[in-house]
Amino acid sequence: MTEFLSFLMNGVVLGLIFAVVALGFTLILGVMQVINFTHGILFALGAYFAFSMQKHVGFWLALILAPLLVGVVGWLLERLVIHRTYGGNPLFGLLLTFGLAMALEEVIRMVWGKAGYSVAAPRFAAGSLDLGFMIYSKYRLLLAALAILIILLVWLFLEKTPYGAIIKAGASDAEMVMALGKNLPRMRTFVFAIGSVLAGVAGVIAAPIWSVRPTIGTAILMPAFVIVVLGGIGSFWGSVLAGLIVGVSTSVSVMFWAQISDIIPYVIMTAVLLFRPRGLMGEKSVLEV
Amino acid sequence: MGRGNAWRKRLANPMWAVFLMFALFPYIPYIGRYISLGTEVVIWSLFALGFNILLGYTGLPSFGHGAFFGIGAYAAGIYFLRVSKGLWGPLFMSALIAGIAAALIGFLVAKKRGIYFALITIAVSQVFYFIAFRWDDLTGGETGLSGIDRMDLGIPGLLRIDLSPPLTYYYFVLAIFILCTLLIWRIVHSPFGRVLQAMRENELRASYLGYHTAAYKWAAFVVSGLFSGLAGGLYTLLINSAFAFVLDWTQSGNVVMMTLLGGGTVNFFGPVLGAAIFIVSRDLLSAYWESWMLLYGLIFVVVILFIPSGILGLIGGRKQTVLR
Amino acid sequence: MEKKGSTRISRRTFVKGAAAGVALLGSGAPPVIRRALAADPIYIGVVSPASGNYADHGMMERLGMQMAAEEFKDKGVLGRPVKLVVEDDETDPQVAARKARRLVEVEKIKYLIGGVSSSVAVSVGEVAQRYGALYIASNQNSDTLTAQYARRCVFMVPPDMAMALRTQAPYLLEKVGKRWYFFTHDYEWGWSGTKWARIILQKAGGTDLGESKIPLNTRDFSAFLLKARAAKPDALVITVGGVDLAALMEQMHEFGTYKETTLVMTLINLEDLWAVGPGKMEGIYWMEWYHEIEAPGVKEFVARYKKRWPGAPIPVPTANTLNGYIGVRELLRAVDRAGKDDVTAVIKALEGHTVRDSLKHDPIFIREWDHKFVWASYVVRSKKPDQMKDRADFAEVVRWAPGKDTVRTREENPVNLGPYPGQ
Amino acid sequence: MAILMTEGLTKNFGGLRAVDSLTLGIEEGKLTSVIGPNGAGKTTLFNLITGMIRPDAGRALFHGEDITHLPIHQIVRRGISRSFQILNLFNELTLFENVWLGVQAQQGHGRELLSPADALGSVEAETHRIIKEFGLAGKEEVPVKLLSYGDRRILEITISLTAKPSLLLLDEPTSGLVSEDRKRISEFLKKLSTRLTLLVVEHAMDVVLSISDHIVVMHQGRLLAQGTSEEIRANPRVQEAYLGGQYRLA
Amino acid sequence: MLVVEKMNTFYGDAHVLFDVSLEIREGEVVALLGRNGAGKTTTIRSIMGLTPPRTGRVIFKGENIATLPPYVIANRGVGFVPDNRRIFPTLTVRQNLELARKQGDGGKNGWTLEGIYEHFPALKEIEDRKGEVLSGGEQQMLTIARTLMGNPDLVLLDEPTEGLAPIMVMEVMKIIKELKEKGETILLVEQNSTLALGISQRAYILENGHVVYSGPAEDLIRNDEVKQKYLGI
Repeated sequence: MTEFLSFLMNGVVLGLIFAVVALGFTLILGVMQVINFTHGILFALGAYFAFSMQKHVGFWLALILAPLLVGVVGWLLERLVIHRTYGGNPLFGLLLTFGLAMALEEVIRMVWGKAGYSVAAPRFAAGSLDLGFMIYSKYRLLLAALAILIILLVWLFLEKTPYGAIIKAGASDAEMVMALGKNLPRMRTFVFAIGSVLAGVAGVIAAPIWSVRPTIGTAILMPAFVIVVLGGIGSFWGSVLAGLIVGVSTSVSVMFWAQISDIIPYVIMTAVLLFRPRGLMGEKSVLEV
Repeated sequence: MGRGNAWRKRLANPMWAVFLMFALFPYIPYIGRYISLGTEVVIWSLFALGFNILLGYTGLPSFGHGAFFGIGAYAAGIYFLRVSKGLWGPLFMSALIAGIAAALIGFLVAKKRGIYFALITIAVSQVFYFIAFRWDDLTGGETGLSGIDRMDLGIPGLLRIDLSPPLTYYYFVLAIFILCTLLIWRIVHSPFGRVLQAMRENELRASYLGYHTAAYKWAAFVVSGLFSGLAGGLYTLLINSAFAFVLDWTQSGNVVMMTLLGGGTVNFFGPVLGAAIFIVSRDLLSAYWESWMLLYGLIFVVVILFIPSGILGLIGGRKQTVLR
Repeated sequence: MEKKGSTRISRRTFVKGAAAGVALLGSGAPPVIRRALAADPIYIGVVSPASGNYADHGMMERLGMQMAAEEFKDKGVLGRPVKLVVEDDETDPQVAARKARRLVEVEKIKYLIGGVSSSVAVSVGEVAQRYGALYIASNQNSDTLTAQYARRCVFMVPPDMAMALRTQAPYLLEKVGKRWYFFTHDYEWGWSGTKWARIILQKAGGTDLGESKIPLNTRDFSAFLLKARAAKPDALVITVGGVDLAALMEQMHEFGTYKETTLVMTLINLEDLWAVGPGKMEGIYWMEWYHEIEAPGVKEFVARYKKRWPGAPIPVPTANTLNGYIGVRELLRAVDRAGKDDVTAVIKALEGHTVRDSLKHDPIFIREWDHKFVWASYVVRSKKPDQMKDRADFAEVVRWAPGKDTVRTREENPVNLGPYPGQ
Repeated sequence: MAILMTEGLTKNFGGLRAVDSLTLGIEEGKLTSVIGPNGAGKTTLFNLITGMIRPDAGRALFHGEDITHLPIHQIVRRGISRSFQILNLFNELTLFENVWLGVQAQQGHGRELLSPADALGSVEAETHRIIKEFGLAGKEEVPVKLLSYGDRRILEITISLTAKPSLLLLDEPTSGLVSEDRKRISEFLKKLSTRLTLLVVEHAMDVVLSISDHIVVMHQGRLLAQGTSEEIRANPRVQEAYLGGQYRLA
Repeated sequence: MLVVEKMNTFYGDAHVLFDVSLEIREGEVVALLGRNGAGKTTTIRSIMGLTPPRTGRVIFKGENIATLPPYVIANRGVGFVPDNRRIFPTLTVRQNLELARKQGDGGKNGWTLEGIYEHFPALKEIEDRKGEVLSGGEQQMLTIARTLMGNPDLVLLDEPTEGLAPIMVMEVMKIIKELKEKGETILLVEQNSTLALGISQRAYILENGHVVYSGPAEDLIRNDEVKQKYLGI
């Protein structure tokens, strides 16, 4: 039982990281209808920026600065190329970002080298903590707390601020938002930057446990993608829920049959799609033609 | 005859030029020496042509077609190593098993369209990727399968051709490519093929004409899967091995890119041109620059932004319809 | 703790220099000799990862290869200069096969070397065999390359997993304990590590507490770590490599696993330790070679390396460097011995040959029936950060075993290499 | 005898009840028009009958057979065809190809994978015949997107007739047409109604009143009234409720 | 206030509007009539910049706005009430309204949230309800109120009575009349020409993308021939 609890706990922590990545992904997908293959690279950039910064500025400052820097990268990508695919066939966005992701991964290799690095967890969060019923890594608990905090902040932003209202409105009827005098291109750039920041922040907090490599971006992309489809495109809590489902199912299946643990998310996703094409909590499926 | 030639005009037929160019390839100075690269171009051309039945003719953006290529590759390898050493057996199985897989997956996706179709095909192809990696007893896992020989081509007692030299295998592949190209040409210009194009233009209207669109999409998926699988089988015989890496989603992206790059949405032979440019440029780039992936990715971006209808579309084809 | 700021700046210039060096060897020789070397060069095709999971390992092996090639700069081989032609295999067997075919088919290169991952080695070996070229697998450790995938045209430089465990396991039984739990990377190489460990454990009457098979590309090991901890083993025997290892070590440190049990790596490369950094993992490792061993010529080799590659990402040669160096050197020496540039003759010159200057404690014997390089390997214990004299000083050697005592015998591994090329 | 019956057909979109327990019988051989303001549920009714959407309640019977849950192509094969209010054509294909596809579907050649499509003589002949019949000859090779709006309107009807339906549903066949074209279409519909049953949604009252055998008035998803032109014209309920006292029927 | 000169608009390759010219003066209510598919909605979308005209000029307050993006046009003072309401379903009534508020006050009537609630008391009662659960009439009221929140100088009203129950039709017409009395400038697109002509000063009739009639509303009310020909009544 204790064993199961620890697997569950791990799944939850894993799922929370996934959820943060997926939230950014689904925000971009929901508002711009672009399947953003660069999202994994933005995650990796977050991790690399944090790795480079932490030595100089420490954990907390890097936690703030690195995602912002990723946001700037996202902003540039959107302004320079990605915005050109809006409104056209979604396949364009998909293929364009596919190519961008390839190029950017190479840029990471050129800048930081091919090898991986480990990223130190902050000293105060090193080691483990006795929770009574189990012993658990302090950093992971910190990570879970941070992830929950981020998710709540995003939620508050979307639900309680005027900007959030504009973004939500833009996701359901972009043209109308524009006709009411809102600068849609700027809003889209902003949303892309926010999505990038979320990818970046997930990269920062995940770096100490996964270490950084040029390929981590590709590795996180597919789970994010599965989560977004599973949870329902554009659905906030759908992404969080699906993130947890993917995290927990991956983790718990290790206990029973480790070999299938990385297939499980895909199986769940395929099954859900067969019976509920819009995903678990999708309200409107922007992907259905 | 007369009226239908609108269909024909649209595809002014460079077929014989293409065949001739491939036939003469080994005699082109310098690059002609690189027979197995040529073989690879022919194989990927076949794969892309098969894929284009879906993308170009039916308007279905499968983003997981690498799965069928990979399944075909493994089917040939496994059949050769486990069941029977032969030439035609493995090739037949590669098409058959990939066709069966396509029939099953086609069932899941036949009612879907657009990006949604792409999403599901990506997901399903990932499942095959993991199976290939995990089911070591069958697929050799990460190490893959090797030791798959090219058996002699021939009729016992009459004729024997040793296919192990690269040049003879090149012409063997080319012969199959020509046969399949004629077949695919035939299919896309058949009544069936026209229904596919009708669905690409307007699926709703096609069903209101009385076409069972889901069944047609399924059939297109299966036909496309058959050719992709056969290409995979030929590939296994080329490299004498089969690896799980062929099932990776980036491979699926590559075939989409080849098809678009050449202009598969506007011309029957777009995929062939795309495959040739794609493979040769990749080979050259990676030989001369360690960070070739950077350039490669940027080429994607440039193609999508500036020549979305592909090179043949640029030269002058019908305005592409699949992607906008 | 991480001090990489300075090395990273110089790294790019370094890479450029290395690439230029690889492209044209022999050009720096004095004019007289250069005239003597005017004949067609002897080309060696290097198929080695510059991208993908093992890119860092590939980089290190290429440095060694080039050092070996440079030894022949002045005198050449058979009076001909030596050139390395480098291709990136992307750690992908399919790409590797394509590159190898290109080298053999277009460039007409007869000798291939490289291969950090076992799948790449298998696929390049396949190409070499088909085209009658000679392939030296420089850095893959799987047992199968000299068993089911053994080919007449393929040689294997590094010790395999059987040798690893037969060197390491007795030490563990003696010094650590008999209750073991296994982490197995779920593919060929991982299985063979655990397989050999189990055989030895059983023979010694120890307790097998179970195994976690870890899928490739696992990012999160916490579940496995928790499962292992619950078994309370004396030793956690780990056969995990590549991308995943750094993450695993990181997480073992995070979960404090090393405090509760002795961590055992059945194979670790200095590149992996370097990536994780000091103090992250305490345990007992098997290493093919270590730059601090007291074998003849090692000090000189390390010094040469430092001089030749002052800006290298890792300041000392690793086992990958050594294997790359030995591979190219022995290949060229064999060509010289054969007296002609002919694959069959070179294969014959390698078969049954003994190499004295192996830079290990025993000479290398190249077995004629399975093409294995038989030489020593080492068991090391990690050093605590405060005991390290520099950042590369991760471990102290606690035991070594000669290759001939640990390698599989012909009875254990009966293979048939088939005919020589062209016969 | 009613060729088509709907029984309590109901469809909700979110909070909106688009079609509200509609029970209706369409007489065989007659031309029935459905009128009503925008949003009255006319197009939804068409979509329900032809299988494009599924009702939340009720059913539709065609020749006594329940067709409510049949897929579109099955319904078409049973003899119901339709045109769309918003043109629904194969825009990149030529006029000839558009009609050809319909004829081929009707003749059932679509499953032939390996025969050349150009060699289907009977399809080709029939296609030419139909194109001529509808006065579109000479424009065969023009891509549909380049045809004039009027021609496309006519093609929209033409192509829905290739299925040789016994019941044809026309959704605003004169929408967007100029007077001459509208006359052409009304005459054509009149002629057509001698061959098959027609169900027409139409806004142009002049057309409706001149061609209809029977008129159905819908409002807010419900059946408000039905009857002949005269009856509808005289119906005070229609005048009062649907027209709100402010509309005026000519 | 608004002058449209020889506007030509295309959907892809299809030419939809042909040399359309209109004029609306300050404080005027102008009706734009015509059959389904005549190009009325496209005209409004072209003025708004949602389907920008390929040629021609749209002069608003003396400046050509034909090439500007819609949000700039909106911020210059053009308000758009779409034909199918297009309430944001995931936002509450209040959020729908607040979203439309613009920086600065602009507009002579100075609509505020309080002013809107005073004018549309029904909306106040349902201010916390999400857009998706509103009835058709409530949605129509909200969409007009939402546009007013932007304090436009010119309101483009596209088929405000479409699909509404008769009682709601009357309600909406009452609102439009009140707006007219407050001096708002309105371009009203309506199917129901009787209703539209009842409150307009002038009217235009579109037929197949061409302006085929323009003149004072009273004239058109009496001109049965024109109405018969172009409006089918």
